[in-house]
Amino acid sequence: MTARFQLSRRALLAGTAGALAMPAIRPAFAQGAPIKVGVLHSLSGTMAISETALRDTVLMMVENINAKGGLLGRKVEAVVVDPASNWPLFAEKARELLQVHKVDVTFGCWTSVSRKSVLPVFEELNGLLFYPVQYEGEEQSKNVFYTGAAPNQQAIPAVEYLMSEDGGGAKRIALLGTDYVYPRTTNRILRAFLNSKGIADADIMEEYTPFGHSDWQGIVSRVKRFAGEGKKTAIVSTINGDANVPFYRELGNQGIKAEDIPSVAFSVGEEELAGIDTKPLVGHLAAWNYFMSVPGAPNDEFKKMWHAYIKNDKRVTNDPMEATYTGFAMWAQAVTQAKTTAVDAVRTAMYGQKVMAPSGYEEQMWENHHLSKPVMIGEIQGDGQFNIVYKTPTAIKAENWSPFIPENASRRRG
Amino acid sequence: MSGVLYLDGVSVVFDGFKALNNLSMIIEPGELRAIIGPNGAGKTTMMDIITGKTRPTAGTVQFADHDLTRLDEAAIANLGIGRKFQKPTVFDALTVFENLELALKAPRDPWSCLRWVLGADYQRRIEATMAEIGLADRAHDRAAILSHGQRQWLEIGMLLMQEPQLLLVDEPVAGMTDQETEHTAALLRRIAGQRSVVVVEHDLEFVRALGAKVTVMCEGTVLSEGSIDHVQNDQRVIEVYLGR
Amino acid sequence: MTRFLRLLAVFLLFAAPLRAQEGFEAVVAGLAGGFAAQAEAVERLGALGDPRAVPILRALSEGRLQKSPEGALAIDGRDALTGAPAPTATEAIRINNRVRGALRGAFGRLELASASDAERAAAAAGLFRARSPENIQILEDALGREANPGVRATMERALAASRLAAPDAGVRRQGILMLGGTASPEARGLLLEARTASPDLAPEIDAAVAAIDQRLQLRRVAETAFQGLSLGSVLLLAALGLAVTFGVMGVINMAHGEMVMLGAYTTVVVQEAFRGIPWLFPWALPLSVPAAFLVTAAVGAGLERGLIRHLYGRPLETLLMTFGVGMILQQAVRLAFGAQNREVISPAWMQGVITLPGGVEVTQNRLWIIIFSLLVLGLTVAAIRFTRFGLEMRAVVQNRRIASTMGIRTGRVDAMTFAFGSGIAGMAGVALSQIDNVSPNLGTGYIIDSFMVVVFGGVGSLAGTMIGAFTLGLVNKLLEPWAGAVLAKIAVLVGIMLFIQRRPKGLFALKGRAAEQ
Amino acid sequence: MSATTITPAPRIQGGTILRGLLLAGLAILAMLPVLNRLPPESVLYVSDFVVAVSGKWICYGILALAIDLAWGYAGILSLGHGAFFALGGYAMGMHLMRLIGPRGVYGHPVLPDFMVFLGYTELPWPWWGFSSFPYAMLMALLVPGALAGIVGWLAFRSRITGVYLSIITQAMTYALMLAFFRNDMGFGGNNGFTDFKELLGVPLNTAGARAALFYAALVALGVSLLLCRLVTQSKLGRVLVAVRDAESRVRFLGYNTTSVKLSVFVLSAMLAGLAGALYVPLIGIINPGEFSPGNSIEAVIWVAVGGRGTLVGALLGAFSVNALKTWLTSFAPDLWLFVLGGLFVAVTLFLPRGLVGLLRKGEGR
Repeated sequence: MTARFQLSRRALLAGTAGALAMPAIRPAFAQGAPIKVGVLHSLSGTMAISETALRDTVLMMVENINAKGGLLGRKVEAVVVDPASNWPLFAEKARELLQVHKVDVTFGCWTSVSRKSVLPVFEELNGLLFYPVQYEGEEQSKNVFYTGAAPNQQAIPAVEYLMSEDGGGAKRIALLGTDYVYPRTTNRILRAFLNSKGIADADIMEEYTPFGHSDWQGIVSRVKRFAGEGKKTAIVSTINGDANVPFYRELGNQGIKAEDIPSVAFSVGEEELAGIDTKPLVGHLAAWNYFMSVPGAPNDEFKKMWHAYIKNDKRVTNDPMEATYTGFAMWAQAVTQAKTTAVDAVRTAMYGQKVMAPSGYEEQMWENHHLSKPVMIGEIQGDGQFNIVYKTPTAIKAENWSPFIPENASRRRG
Repeated sequence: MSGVLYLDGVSVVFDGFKALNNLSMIIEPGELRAIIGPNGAGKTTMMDIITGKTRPTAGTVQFADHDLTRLDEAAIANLGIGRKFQKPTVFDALTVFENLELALKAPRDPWSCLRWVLGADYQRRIEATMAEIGLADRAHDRAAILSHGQRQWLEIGMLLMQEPQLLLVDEPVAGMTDQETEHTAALLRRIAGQRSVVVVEHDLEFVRALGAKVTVMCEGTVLSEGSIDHVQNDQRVIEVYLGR
Repeated sequence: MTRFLRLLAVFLLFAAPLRAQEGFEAVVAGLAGGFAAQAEAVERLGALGDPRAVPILRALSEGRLQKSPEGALAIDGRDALTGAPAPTATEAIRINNRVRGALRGAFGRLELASASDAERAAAAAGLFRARSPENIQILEDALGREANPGVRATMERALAASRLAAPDAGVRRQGILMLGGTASPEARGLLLEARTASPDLAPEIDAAVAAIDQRLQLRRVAETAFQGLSLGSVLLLAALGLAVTFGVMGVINMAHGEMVMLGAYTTVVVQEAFRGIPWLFPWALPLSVPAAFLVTAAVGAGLERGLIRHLYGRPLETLLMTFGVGMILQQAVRLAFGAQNREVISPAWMQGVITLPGGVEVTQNRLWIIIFSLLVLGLTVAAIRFTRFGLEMRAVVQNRRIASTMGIRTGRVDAMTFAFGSGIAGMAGVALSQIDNVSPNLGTGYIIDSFMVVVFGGVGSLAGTMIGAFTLGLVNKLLEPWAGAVLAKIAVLVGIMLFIQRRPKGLFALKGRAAEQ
Repeated sequence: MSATTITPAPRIQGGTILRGLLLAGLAILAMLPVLNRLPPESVLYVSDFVVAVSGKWICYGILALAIDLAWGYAGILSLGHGAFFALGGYAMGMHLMRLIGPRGVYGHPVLPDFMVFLGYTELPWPWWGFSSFPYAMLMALLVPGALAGIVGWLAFRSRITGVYLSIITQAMTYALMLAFFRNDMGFGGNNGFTDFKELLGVPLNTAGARAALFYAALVALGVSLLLCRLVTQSKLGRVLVAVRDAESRVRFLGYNTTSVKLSVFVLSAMLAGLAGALYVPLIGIINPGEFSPGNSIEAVIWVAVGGRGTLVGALLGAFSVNALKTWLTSFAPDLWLFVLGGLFVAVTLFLPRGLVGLLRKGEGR
């Protein structure tokens, strides 16, 4: 209830700290003027838990690129503002970044609602936004590059895994989610997908709970009952943030073991597990496009860079951080190729850019403004890390307009 | 002319405690009646019953053929029953003038209040009342800064503005000086005649000064009734007062 | 004695008729393969019944089994088979759910003769899930020796499940009858699964399922009731402190939720402090209760003396001011402990399920919380009824002036009453740390519910608070299955609002003049 | 009697300082969009950003007036005004959503995007009629008004007053928040409404439209102020004050306090709804977060800080607290909650009559 109290609603003239020192008007195209990168992540309020790490990732990338001599021979400068987990404030801060600070590109947003709230601003002022979080799809703006997963790059492969022999051969699926657009849309897509795989509606259970739901007794016992119908059952969880701890606690306490009823989550990563005793959860699954435990040189380099920047070896990396990293690297390549930071030129140059991502795969930006990404399934381990039990052989192209939503049929033909 | 107040067999029970016990009483139009009785005799509860603040557990309460047990405080007040509380309650944030204006008999629904314009005749009536209660020179002072006695009078003034047919007055002279007491007694005598007045009072001197018929209450019922001399000589009354 | 039993077990396992002669080493080597190969190897090791497999499988399940690039297996730096020091450069072998499932079956066979009741029960439960006809014999043997009735019941179920998988229809029918005698949802699931495999036995299976359903029906009611009581106990804990500060003193404390939150953080601090002291660590949670009481009581006393007492008789201002205090407390905790959730470990005795008579399964942590809430209620009532402080408190509440003329220091009593109410909130925080997120926002989720409980139950009545809390918990849980969690909650809120306008004084109204002030 | 000069004294002896402050403030606000049109080099230039922020404050000012009318004058401390505000906002949001029409990403002629991808096939009945602007404006006033009417009638009739009323209205707000977070309600769930295109045929993302909305809000503020003044200066205003200070005494005077309180509560809720309806097109998004009970309490504290029981105080509070908030959340986000919490404490303890009380001290009222 206090979300808004933790947050600022607006800022009078400028964002935080250094960005302020600068006068509102300056010749933006002066020779050698720094290239400005806006950072639009909540540093206070409910989303700060997740978003501060992304701010740090962008700052790390800026520091890194400057150490290599900048971009186009110009210095890169980050402009950080705090939209404070307040959706109207996101739009206001976006306008501030574009109009007052005249940033060349912005990295930002976590929740879908924050992205939806800034979208009109970026379209009106022709800005460029990199959005690094998995989301429900059903969107494609020429002013946004989506570097997180679309549903076909996360949810569908995860369910396929659950239905495979390795995943336990689930024949009945409980779709549990927090009541907002991402779970609703994802579950709608999943239901259509499951139906197409011959799983009847009677074998699908769908339940939604409010944000921060803490009393999971009833739902978990209903899942247990649902599982008692003689078919292998699995849980697909789109439960958001805070509600996961009591949910997993209840699973553990009601004796639901991953071997009996495995659950796969799409919103639980290394950061979220940091606050939980994971021992009772060993074997439950999460699906992402990156795990900190991915082996290989690109990831080792990423982790090393992160630990050096944040000066703390204990800090974890996670999927949205990786998506931010990849997006930034790609943008830098596109700017180099276009030899300008002008939005239209960079946009064109972005198409077809490839980057060797920390996930260990070469990821490519397609003209649908989404990345191709590998899908990985990890089992939770006792130490809060993930044991990768499945990976797609190659990166998968995003279907941001899901073929399982009938209204998209015409779009796909056209 | 005003109606008759009629209480018959009224009982009120709070948590097993009988605050009123089969109380019956008739107040004639234009009558001035004093009610006395020891603490806990049920005097205030009786007023609460008449004005609709408390509902009787049993019994009939009627005024001018209206069943008061079915009406709320506002409706009862609009029937012409005014009440002055033991502790003077005037509106501190308003001026003397405004206090009287609020009490003025006029349409009381929100819409009428919003459109209310103070007519000259109303204004004269307020001024007349202020003169009567001796507050003419304090018209625009807020009630908060009045003295205790002035607040008592202001409240009586507000009662007058209501043009009630029946006035219930609870201990009007508590805390007043002798002079003020006298003044109040005269005021009440003047008012009675046009309307019924019921005064609850401890001060026997004051009751004598009123020269009214007296009802003695005890343990929620009527103990004795008559002139002041009559009740003062009533053996039961003496027992109740002296035996305590 | 233990050694004797172990020898006996080894003997019995070796005597098992189904044992196929295979190279033990060759099978073990399969553990280093892919998940499918691992699962197969585990199953075969279970079938072999070689006790040497136990430490290896144990190591595998605990993630201690390692493999060298050449494929040699090692446990804790020693070769898994020979025990000789193993070469370095090894990598931990990872397993997935499928392998874990196979492990459970294997342990079932290997440990059915263990000396520990718990291990035998776990082994039988594992065999219940593995449900292979190969286990019929060993289960029958084990049942022959088993004395513990609880373990016997589990073994019987496992035997029934194994029989259900037998090729012979007569044996299967036996299994069906046995499973039909239970009240286990898992048994029901097994039967339904078997129905598709053996349509000839469908009538028997249907009868057995119907029998189970009948028993489950009762249990379901009991479990819903338990869930309702559990939610009620949480509401009771959250509201009890408020029932004292609001109900008794009439102080609207919007920072009440923050007191609960402080109690939860006290638990975190106590736990961190004891982390280094192994013998004390299991007691961290019980010891947090008095600690949380003291901390929040101190904060409450400070709050009352410093701020609230200046606003007596102005409840609306108190409401606004304490809301501000709540914000400050929240932000202070956020700065001190970080915005992230803090981890509170549940002691072993609060984890898992226990089965009550009638087969009703209840989670231990919630059962403890119900008991705890009643204890706190009892303590509160006792403190008010039977102590000098309680007497003075009641005196001050009823007539402050007279109490003070009798020599009671009313200011001190006010402070103590408020501290007492806050302390109760702190104890509630300890309990809530077991089921909810420990974050700075913990309290805000409970404040509105707490006020609703107190107002619904009747301000000033502890009995009303208790009955109110449990009523709301039960109603909520009864509505939940068909209305969903959110609508159930909305319905309860609207219901309370309507109820209060019918009975503004709540369920247990104080009547008479005192209540009208 | 020669004393015919005795007339009711004006209720608000609005000191010259306060009245000057109010007029100057309104004048400055009225100038902002004009200054925004100056070339950016000008000293007097005001950025888009300042105009946008002030537009929001104006809406908050109307909300503060509404709260002050109920609380400051009639003593009804409602913790549900944030909900009335949000309901007004939702009514306007629904209109704006309907106006998007086929320009949504799915190009559905009638259904908003979120309905399309949640699988709706037809418009739910609560949405009927919202394509009409007058209807939407009417709903922005009527829905909060009706809700206030129902809740108020139930509460006032049962003589639920003081903190009980506050708690009930807070529960109402909380229940509404939970309800609007539900996607099944058909109001967009957590995401609410956004991506509006136009209003009254004018594209929203132009400077001209923003200036027009700003002036609309300013005019609404002026009208609300006059309306509140009309009420508080009338005899009804004096009845309200009397109800606030001694409700049962007013009843014994023959006033039906239930209807008096109900009428002002409904009026106040409608003003809050109006504020919400103006707020949404200005900021471009409405979502269930606006229902959060904390928002309502925060709005109450604006009024407390400014000085309840005076209309100028309500406005002064809304503007000063929000200005402080804007400033602090930019430069010291961690401190903001301490300052806001501290304000709650300090104002209730030391400044029961708010900033206005402080300013008036010099005038020796």
